[in-house]
Amino acid sequence: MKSLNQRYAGLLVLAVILALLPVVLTNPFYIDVAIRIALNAVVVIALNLLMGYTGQISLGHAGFYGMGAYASAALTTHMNWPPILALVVGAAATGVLAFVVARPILKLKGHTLAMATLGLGIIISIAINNESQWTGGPDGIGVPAFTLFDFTIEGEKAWYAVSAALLLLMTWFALNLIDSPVGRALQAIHGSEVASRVAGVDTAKFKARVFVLSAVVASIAGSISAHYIGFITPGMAGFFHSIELVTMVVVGGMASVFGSIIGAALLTVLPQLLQTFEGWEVVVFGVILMVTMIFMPKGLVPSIAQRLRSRKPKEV
Amino acid sequence: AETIKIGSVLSVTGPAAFLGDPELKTLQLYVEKINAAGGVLGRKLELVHYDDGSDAAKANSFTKRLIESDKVNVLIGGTTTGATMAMAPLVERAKVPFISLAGAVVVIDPVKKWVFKTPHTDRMAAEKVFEDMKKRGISKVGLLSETSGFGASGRKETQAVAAKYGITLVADETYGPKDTDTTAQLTRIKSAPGVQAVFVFGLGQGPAIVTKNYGQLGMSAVPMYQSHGVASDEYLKLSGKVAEGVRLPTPALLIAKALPASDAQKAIVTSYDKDYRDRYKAEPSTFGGYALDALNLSVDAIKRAGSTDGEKVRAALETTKGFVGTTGVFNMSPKDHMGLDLSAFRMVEVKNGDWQLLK
Amino acid sequence: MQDTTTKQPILQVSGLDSHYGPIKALHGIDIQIGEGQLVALVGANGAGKTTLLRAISGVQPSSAGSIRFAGQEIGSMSADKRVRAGICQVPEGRQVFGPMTVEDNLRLGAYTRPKQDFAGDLERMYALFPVLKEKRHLLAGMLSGGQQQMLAMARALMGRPKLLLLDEPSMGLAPLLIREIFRIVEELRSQGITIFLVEQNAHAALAIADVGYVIETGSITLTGPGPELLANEQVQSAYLGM
Amino acid sequence: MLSIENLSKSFGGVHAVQDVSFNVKQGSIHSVIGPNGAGKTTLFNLVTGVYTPTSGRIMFNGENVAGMAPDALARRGMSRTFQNLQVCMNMSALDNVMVGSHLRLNQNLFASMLRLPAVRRADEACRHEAAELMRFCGVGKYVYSDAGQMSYGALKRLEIARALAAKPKVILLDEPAAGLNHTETGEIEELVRKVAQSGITVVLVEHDMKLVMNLSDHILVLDYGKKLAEGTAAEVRANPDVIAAYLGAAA
Amino acid sequence: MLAQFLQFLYSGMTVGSAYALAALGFTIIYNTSGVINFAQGEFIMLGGMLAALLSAGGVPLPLAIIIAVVVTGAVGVLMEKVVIEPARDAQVVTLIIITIGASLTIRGLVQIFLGKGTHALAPFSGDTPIQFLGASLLPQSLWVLGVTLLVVGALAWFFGRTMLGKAMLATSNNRLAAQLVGIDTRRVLLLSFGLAALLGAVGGILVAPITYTSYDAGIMLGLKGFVAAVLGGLGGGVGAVVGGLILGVAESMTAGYISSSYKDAVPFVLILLILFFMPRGLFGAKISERV
Ligand SMILES: Nc1ncnc2c1ncn2[C@@H]1O[C@H](COP(=O)(O)OP(=O)(O)OP(=O)(O)O)[C@@H](O)[C@H]1O
Ligand SMILES: Nc1ncnc2c1ncn2[C@@H]1O[C@H](COP(=O)(O)OP(=O)(O)OP(=O)(O)O)[C@@H](O)[C@H]1O
Ligand SMILES: [Mg+2]
Ligand SMILES: [Mg+2]
Repeated sequence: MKSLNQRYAGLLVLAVILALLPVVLTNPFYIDVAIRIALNAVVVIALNLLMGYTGQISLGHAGFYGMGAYASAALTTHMNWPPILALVVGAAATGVLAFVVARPILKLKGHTLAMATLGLGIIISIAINNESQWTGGPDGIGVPAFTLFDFTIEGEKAWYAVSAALLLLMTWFALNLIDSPVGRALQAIHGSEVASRVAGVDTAKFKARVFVLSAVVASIAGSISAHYIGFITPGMAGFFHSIELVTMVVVGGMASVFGSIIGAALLTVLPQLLQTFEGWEVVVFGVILMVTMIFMPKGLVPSIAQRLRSRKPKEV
Repeated sequence: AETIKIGSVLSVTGPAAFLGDPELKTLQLYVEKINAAGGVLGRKLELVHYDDGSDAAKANSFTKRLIESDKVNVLIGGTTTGATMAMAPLVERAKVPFISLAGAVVVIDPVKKWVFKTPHTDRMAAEKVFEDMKKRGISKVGLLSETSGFGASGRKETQAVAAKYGITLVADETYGPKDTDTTAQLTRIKSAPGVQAVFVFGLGQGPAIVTKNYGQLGMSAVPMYQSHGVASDEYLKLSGKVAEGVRLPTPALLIAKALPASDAQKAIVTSYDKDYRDRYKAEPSTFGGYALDALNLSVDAIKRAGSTDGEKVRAALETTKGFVGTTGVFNMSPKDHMGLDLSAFRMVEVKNGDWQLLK
Repeated sequence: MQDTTTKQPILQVSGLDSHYGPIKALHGIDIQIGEGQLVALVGANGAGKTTLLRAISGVQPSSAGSIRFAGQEIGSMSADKRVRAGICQVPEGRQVFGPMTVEDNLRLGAYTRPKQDFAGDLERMYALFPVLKEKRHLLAGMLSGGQQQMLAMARALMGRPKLLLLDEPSMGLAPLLIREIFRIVEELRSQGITIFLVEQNAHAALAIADVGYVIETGSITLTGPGPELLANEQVQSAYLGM
Repeated sequence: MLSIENLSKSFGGVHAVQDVSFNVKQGSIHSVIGPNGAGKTTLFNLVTGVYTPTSGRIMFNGENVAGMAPDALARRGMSRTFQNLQVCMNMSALDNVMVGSHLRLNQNLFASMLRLPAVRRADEACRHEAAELMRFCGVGKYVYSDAGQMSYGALKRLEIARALAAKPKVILLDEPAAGLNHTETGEIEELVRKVAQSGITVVLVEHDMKLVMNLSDHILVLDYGKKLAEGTAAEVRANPDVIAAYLGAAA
Repeated sequence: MLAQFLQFLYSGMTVGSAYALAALGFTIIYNTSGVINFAQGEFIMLGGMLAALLSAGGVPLPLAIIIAVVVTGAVGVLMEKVVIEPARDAQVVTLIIITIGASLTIRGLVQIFLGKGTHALAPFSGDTPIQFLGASLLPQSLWVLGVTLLVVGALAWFFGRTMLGKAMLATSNNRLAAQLVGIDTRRVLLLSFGLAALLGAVGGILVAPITYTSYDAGIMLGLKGFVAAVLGGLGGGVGAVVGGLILGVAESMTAGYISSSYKDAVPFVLILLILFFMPRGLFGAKISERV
């Protein structure tokens, strides 16, 4: 039984770390990395709700992320919409798409599901690549700054505040969700679909809901990242980005909210750190990935938690 | 004395690696050479390099790092147009002189204050090809472009300038950069009414596959043109006999030996060719040439500015005149941050398995 | 512990510990099984019966102690080698190969056996469990619970074990078949096969067992000849519902 | 309250259930017995909506529910356990039981994400109830365990607790005593009796004849998917067909 | 018109066979471990690269092919031994991420030691196009098609008829039970990775003369192979081949009749539709577990 305090303790620690980071990180570049981590973590947490908790793999989530990013870019650039409206419309469109495909797609299981979501993501990214009058095609498109009622989010500090707040909010939502009746229903779907149906869980509905939720979150994070980075290319909607997101989930730990944050942090920082291995980055990255998974098969956070617990063995 | 920091973000891995790799090698080689010869303004050059893995988002993040953390004086890079465009807003804000190695016109049109580039634009390539077609009396062309950034931008520019040369595009097909077969597209082009030539706009192995399929379909009656994206000996090696008769625009480097001694670029391209071969035991590529020009242009500008002050270097860059590079002769101006004209391109034809300069 | 074996022990487990992560499920188990004996193990839910059988088969790591089989230490031997050495198990929860046919399941049971024995052994199994013959082309996963249990039993027998480990072989079987299973077990013993039987039907198990062991929370607490245990008051109240 | 009319199910050529009809009275314990492969589990799967019948009707409180989805049936008050365990091994034991109460709790995604006070209070109450139910089913010592740490017998009981957590009108138990020794079976017998006394209708599949005979108000015997006999414990026990096909002479 | 259609068909079948060969490797490893091996594409690349470089270095083609196949097979075995085996108790997703790590490592090492260039391998029997019913195809395409069929036949026999084949299937279905019947599950896994790598290499070598090869050639073939394998149901050889051919032909027909820009997207739409009606893929195993 996870006690209330335990749950909020984690959240508090996260809040303190997020509050302290800008004090410690004086170099704006480090803040930049922190912002990217936070925005990635938001998506990864949402994906983990779908994958880790509900047991439905998605190899196409970057597609949703890209939809949000491109909605923001295209609608603000070509239609002069205010960014917040573009963001909402992007999220809504993503939500509708996710909702429409959710039922047929989530009837699939395991590898067919992986493939179908992969296909969906690829279709989205090809559309983005081809419709260059809207999206700028393969070369990408610039995204204006994020303004809200004459107020522009500008500079690392402001962006950090926004992304840290988003991350905290998402973490709080996710922690609440997994420890609620809905969260249990989702996990039960993972554990045994028949059992959960017999217990009254409308599995199709709940799978669809969490799929839509995670897609919408990805879209929103995509929009915000697009405004932050200022320039987007179809790669962010592509297959490799999807794989990257899944890797973050698994490395951090399936069914672990804090794992998602750690996973996002690790895989965002690692490429930066590895730049010193001139030419060997890819190899070193691959090796680290393998070694981590071999020694911490459940992902970083769950494996470490387990190890800490096992220090005090209890007898049956 | 403090070093002069040259920052670079290149696609050394990933799909654009065949461009980024020679670019980085060239920068490394020449930074070394320049330092061995005493550096610039009595200071050593220091190359700070990051590999974006052909991912524009990473290019953006590394640029931030170069500017904020490494505090570089000049930036070279953006192997691809996407990467360049992702980097451009940052350098504009941070006010760092930036020379891009990407092809598309959008990099310098409209002009951005701090952004320059060395490669010819894709628009120029299209124009050069059309010029040649016009000479041969070709007016109906089937276009086959790659869906990569290079190809897509090339397609757009080709469409834009075709009318100017009285050319109609009777077919407009595309293929993916990693496609292994393009016979379907070529079959469509072949059956397009009145088609007189095929123009392929792509990079790397794709155009070689197109050439092979072109041979397979027995299309040699329809002349084939390629873009400067295949201006490397690798293309000859991969496509073999069927490439006979293919024409394309290329920088001088590709035909270094065949250039007449009177050619202004003869000296620079032969010495680059030799240096690169000596060091890496490999063929230099025109892409590496873009990087060399970018490095030399910055060094030249720093020398003329007499300092590494960003604004001064930028101003010096913008006033570059008659600078001979491997790509052509650069004449920059506030309106033109590339400074090349069509004469920088040479038209070549594949003859007996080698490049032959067309008059 | 009294020595109830007259013959030389074929299986000797001593001081065996086993863990599930931090949880210790077996505490210094000592068990001896003589060649050709039928030994029963009874215990409550969660006592560690399954864990012990799995440890003997080598699919559950043991953290201390030794397992000797036919005079040889097998504690560090891989599971498949133990099968080759003659230890077969009917596992808890049946564990049939669901997407494969009944006949393929049986074929795999004979994986370690020479090919020429297969046809004969298969016929014997079909004679023992006629329903399996009827269903031999059906996927094993489609069988009813009891049919799967029979398949699990037959599959283990296809390996012609020297030592047969049975984890609740009567689970889910109809009364007639339970009797049949116990008949088969006795017959196997009469053929000289050593049997280690875990049964919740403690009454029936102890009644035919040469030796019985009682396990409680991971430790052996009682042992003795089967009928003797059957008469033990503690055993009666804890396991026989009397 | 539950009435099965001419129910059939076939898989390809196999007629797993054939033209079976029977009535289950409110509040009674109704057992289904029969040889292995007789179609008992298939019958349960039909009644609870896991399978769609080939033909026939299933009347539940006056409504034909044949072909309805399991969750729709759960909403109408039906609950069950499984012969092949269906426990969610990725969850704690307690959470497994709480999934049983799913329908009685707030199912709104947003309310859950915000953890509204009402949701929280109901959840806490449910948690206590679930722990209570685990104790009731004899797995109290696993209240703080993960499902993956439980032994087979314990998991069987956990399933009963989960089924009860739904507060069903009718509960279908598929071999609840499999894997339990006689003493433990006695406990289950007591438990099932208490459940029935609380007004829940029980349908029971079990091979332990002692348990079946002690508990059942009514027994249905299946053989080869067809109804072989029906009646009280005494009637069934005396039926020669049943003895021949299922019980054997000694029973 | 017919000639055009046939041309599209030939092209689709050639590409499709390449996908099918990639799919077969996926199928083998999936059939023994339930893992989708994302390094399968690298095996394909490795085979093609080694053969191309060796033969360019003067080694006679047949010898170059043998060396390439053997070395790649060894890499597969090594990969299983070093990274899959130590994690064998891990969940399937974890193993999949490990294969992603392995694929990055292999690709990275090839890039460092064999370079980033594109290489060609000489066609086995010349490159004079064969005219057939008015459309043309390269002799190498026949090699690809032929070997694909051969391999499918061999695999069907292996998994359907041999004990070892059945042992592999058993291992993926229930590792515990497989151990309990005496299957050396570790060796089975080792074998399956070796076999998949071997097959990957054969595929890579066969298609190299058509598609050229470079250190990153495995990415796309791996991806398409995965799609083909799942489309076919990940069951056996026939599924993989049909899946590969459908994907290849759909691509070339889309390019030929609809739009070459959407040639990669349209087949996915088609495949999604197929999956909605056949959720386990075309030749996927029937549901074999009941409650
Ligand atoms: N995978 C596991 N992880 C953690 N603990 C476990 C695991 N499996 C079993 N246990 C614990 O180990 C102990 C022994 O379990 P075991 O399955 O051996 O019992 P058993 O005697 O076979 O019980 P049953 O009669 O219910 O089958 C139990 O306390 C159980 O909770
Ligand atoms: N999908 C299927 N395809 C073919 N036959 C099936 C399928 N499902 C069940 N059967 C057959 O239907 C019959 C009834 O199975 P069921 O599981 O209902 O039996 P049961 O009465 O519960 O038996 P047990 O007491 O052994 O659990 C069995 O003979 C089984 O082999
Ligand atoms: Mg047990
Ligand atoms: Mg049953």
